[in-house]
Amino acid sequence: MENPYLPYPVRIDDIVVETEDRNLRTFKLVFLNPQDEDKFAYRAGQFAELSIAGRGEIPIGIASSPVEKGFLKFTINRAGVVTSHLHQMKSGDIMGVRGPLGNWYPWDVLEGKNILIVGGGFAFTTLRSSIIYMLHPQNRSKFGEISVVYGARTPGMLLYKDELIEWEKRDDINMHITVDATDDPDWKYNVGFVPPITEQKAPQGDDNSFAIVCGPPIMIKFTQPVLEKLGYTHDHIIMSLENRMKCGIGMCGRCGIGKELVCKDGPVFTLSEINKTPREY
Amino acid sequence: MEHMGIEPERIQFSWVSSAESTKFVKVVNEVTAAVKALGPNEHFTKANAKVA
Amino acid sequence: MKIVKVDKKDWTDGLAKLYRTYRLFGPVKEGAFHCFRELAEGDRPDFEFQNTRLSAKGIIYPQSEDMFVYTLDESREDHHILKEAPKDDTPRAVLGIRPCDAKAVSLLKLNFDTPDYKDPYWLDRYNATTLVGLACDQPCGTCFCTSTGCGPYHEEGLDLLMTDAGDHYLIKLLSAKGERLAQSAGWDGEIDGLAVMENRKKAAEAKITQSIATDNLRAADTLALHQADFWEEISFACINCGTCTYVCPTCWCFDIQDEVHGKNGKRVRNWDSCMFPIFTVHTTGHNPRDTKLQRVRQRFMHKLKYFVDKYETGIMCVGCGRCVQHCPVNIDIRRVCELMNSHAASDACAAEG
Amino acid sequence: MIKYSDSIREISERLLKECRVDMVIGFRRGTVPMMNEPCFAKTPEEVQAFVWDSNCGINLANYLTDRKEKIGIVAKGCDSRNIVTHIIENKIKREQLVVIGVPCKGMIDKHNIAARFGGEILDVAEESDQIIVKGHDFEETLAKEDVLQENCRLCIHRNPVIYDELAGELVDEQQDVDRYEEVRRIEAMATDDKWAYFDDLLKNCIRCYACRNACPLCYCPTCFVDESKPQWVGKSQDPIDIRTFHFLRAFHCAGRCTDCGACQRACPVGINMRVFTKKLEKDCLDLFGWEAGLSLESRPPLDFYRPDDPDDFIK
Repeated sequence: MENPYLPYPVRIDDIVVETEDRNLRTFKLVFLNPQDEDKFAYRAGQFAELSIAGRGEIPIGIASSPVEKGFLKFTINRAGVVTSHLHQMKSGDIMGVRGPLGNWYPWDVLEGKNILIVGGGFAFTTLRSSIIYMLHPQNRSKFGEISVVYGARTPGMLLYKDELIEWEKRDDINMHITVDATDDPDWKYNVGFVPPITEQKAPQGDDNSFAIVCGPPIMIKFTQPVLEKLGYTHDHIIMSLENRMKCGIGMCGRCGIGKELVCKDGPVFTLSEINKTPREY
Repeated sequence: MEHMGIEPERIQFSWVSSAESTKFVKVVNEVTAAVKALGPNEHFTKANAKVA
Repeated sequence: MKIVKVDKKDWTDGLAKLYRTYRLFGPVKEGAFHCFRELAEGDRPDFEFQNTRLSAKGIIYPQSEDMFVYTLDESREDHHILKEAPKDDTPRAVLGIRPCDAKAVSLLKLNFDTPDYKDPYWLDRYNATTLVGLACDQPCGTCFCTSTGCGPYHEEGLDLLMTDAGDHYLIKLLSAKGERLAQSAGWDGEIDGLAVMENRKKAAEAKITQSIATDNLRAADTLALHQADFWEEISFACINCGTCTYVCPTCWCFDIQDEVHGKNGKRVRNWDSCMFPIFTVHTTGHNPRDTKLQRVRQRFMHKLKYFVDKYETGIMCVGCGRCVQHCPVNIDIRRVCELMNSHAASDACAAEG
Repeated sequence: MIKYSDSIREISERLLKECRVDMVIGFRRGTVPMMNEPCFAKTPEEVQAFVWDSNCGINLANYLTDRKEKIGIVAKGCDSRNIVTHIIENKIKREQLVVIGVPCKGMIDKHNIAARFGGEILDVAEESDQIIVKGHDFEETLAKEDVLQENCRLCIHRNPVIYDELAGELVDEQQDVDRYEEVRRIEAMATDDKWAYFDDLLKNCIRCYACRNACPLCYCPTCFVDESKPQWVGKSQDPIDIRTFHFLRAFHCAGRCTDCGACQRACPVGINMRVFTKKLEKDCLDLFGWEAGLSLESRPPLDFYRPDDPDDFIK
């Protein structure tokens, strides 16, 4: 019997410090056994349990994209026991990855549609995965207009800066990068919180448009009325939830919101699905 | 700790000033000798769980 | 269904034969109450009990079990790589499990054996286990199994069901596993005991005086129940201990922990409880179920509503009454269920009216 | 007992009607024998549920922690001592409370009574000092003093130490009670026997933490067993982790425990963890002449240095 609790052994191939406070690092992981990569077939929006022997596991959204081969990427905020330890690890160290876990953004439904992505802070990881996926030459034609509103507290807190600049230059994606505040005189993008920038810049919603929203609770709270105003109905607003998890496969019981388990039935839900739950997240 | 079943010889409180180097050496020697005489206390060594 | 008769004078002999093939578990009286223990050769299970203090769930699903082992010694080639911990999946038999506990095992199976994922620890042990049920002729005053889709002679989840008929046992063989066990024990004296068992079943069922009504739960509106105003009153007394969840045969929640001793480590799984605040607390300190009202509500909503909606097989309670007996502050699931079920009914009336 | 119940209802009703409190905390009749359930009344009508008998062993001080309302609380001797401790430790303010004192002659021990009968107990009634126990095929009358909780049998503070109302006449305190016979018995054991004694005591522990959570002293937002940074104690069923939990918890109760018996009463597997706290209680009495919760004025011994504190353990 396959043991779904057994992580695939991986090696840390590279570590990139993403933000000026040095609390966010992106880890590039390579499978020790190359055949494990085939078993780890994932879609943008899924997560994995990162496993460190002696410390435990932590559920993290997959930041790399299915169209990127040969490695996995995870961007990790230093917070608890496992992530603090991860931040002290170095290239070449051995750890584990278990997954892919959970559902993904509903790509079959999203095909042919206009996509608005709204992200804040370090919740941009699976959104990065999604953007890379949609922009891939094989996939770009499957989607309509792609718009992105992404904000962080300061310019130095934005993730994936090189890629953001690259996407800014492209004409098949409308980027709206923003920061809460900055004293940088050379800052040429938006200044302001994500919800008002969304209201100003994002396209109107209709039957052919979906919004994918990921960010801190406060951002989600104020973005929801903006999206409603723009014409996005609740079944066209897609969110990715977080809850404390252990097993990641719907068995240990802690991540439940009503009868839905965030780890297995989610983490991706439409707002109309979430409305039916007691919202214990 | 003595009440829970740890040998009283393993526990010692001493008042040693930073100026009393001779007393410090004496206390350390006495305590280590007492503990060595008792041998290892294996109560706190975790046994591997029985195979369930 | 085949029924065999086993004279009590031959009982020890049968156990001795079983001992050759199976690890045997059975109720044993330790101090003030009965609990399930592994029986050494020659030990007899003690059937003079109403029910065991803890259910038999720990035999298939131990409170603590090692999942993986590893070394942190970097001079070893396989350092930091997790390997399966040793397991014992040799055949085992549980003698004298009550029908409620066996039904609970089949409810747990819904969680651990899913189309998407199989829990190998639970499932391997489940597959290795034969459940020899002991029908309940003296149910407790707190039992309400007949209204939870169970009962003192309920057969679901059991491989054999035995009843104490004075100088002999009547044993009904319910599955292939059960037949194999009977064969190993040499229990082959087939008789026509169906009528006797049916009569005893009716007599036992008549002794169950407590019941709960669950008929409105399925149709009830989840959010209306969730927002009902009785939760403050229900949860007031709760002290947030894990007694209800640990004595419950159908509670399955668990935690996974790493433990390191020197250079060797292991990943361990332990029972956990939705009554504990840290069960759901995020690393940020945010806790979606921060108050005891939220936690008490979660436990009862899970058992009596979420589970009902998710699996459509009834409630996640077999009516064994252990939580009723052992809750330190007397929170009574029968009362809670009544409040939920009648709230659901009034809610439906309000919607119609 | 009926008089007590009536009196508690009358006082509670008055307090609520006069708006002197927002809620009253007391007991209502339980759904199984020998159990009453802590409950609250926020309206004068709700006080009708209140009862008082020998099954009110749960310590209600536990329900006061960090509450903001004005509260009437029913308190027997030990509850009142824990209310004092709560006030001293700033978990509630004296001004918030109207203490409805209940002079107490002890609570009955459900574990003890259950162990006396082979069959299931279906009903337990109480008449003056008699306890009438009924089962399927038996009915027996026991003297209440024979089936008291052990802590009640050893109790020398039956009357509430602080109160604003009284639900009955003060009772005579027990005299010449040897409270530490069991502690002395353990103290006299050889080292290895002590270890074995506690191993045996704790062998059935399931770490449900009912003892901790029933205890009014255990109000820490995060208990040391739940800490992950650093993790002080393992979480599995390993006997060392179980023992560490029980001993460290007892240490945290040193000089604070009133021997109310809530821990022992709450335990679903019948462990008498009072043998830990009792030793510390005895030491506090021997070394510092201290008993917890008797006065709002004096500071607890582990909170306060006195030049004459004993120091002969320092070599």
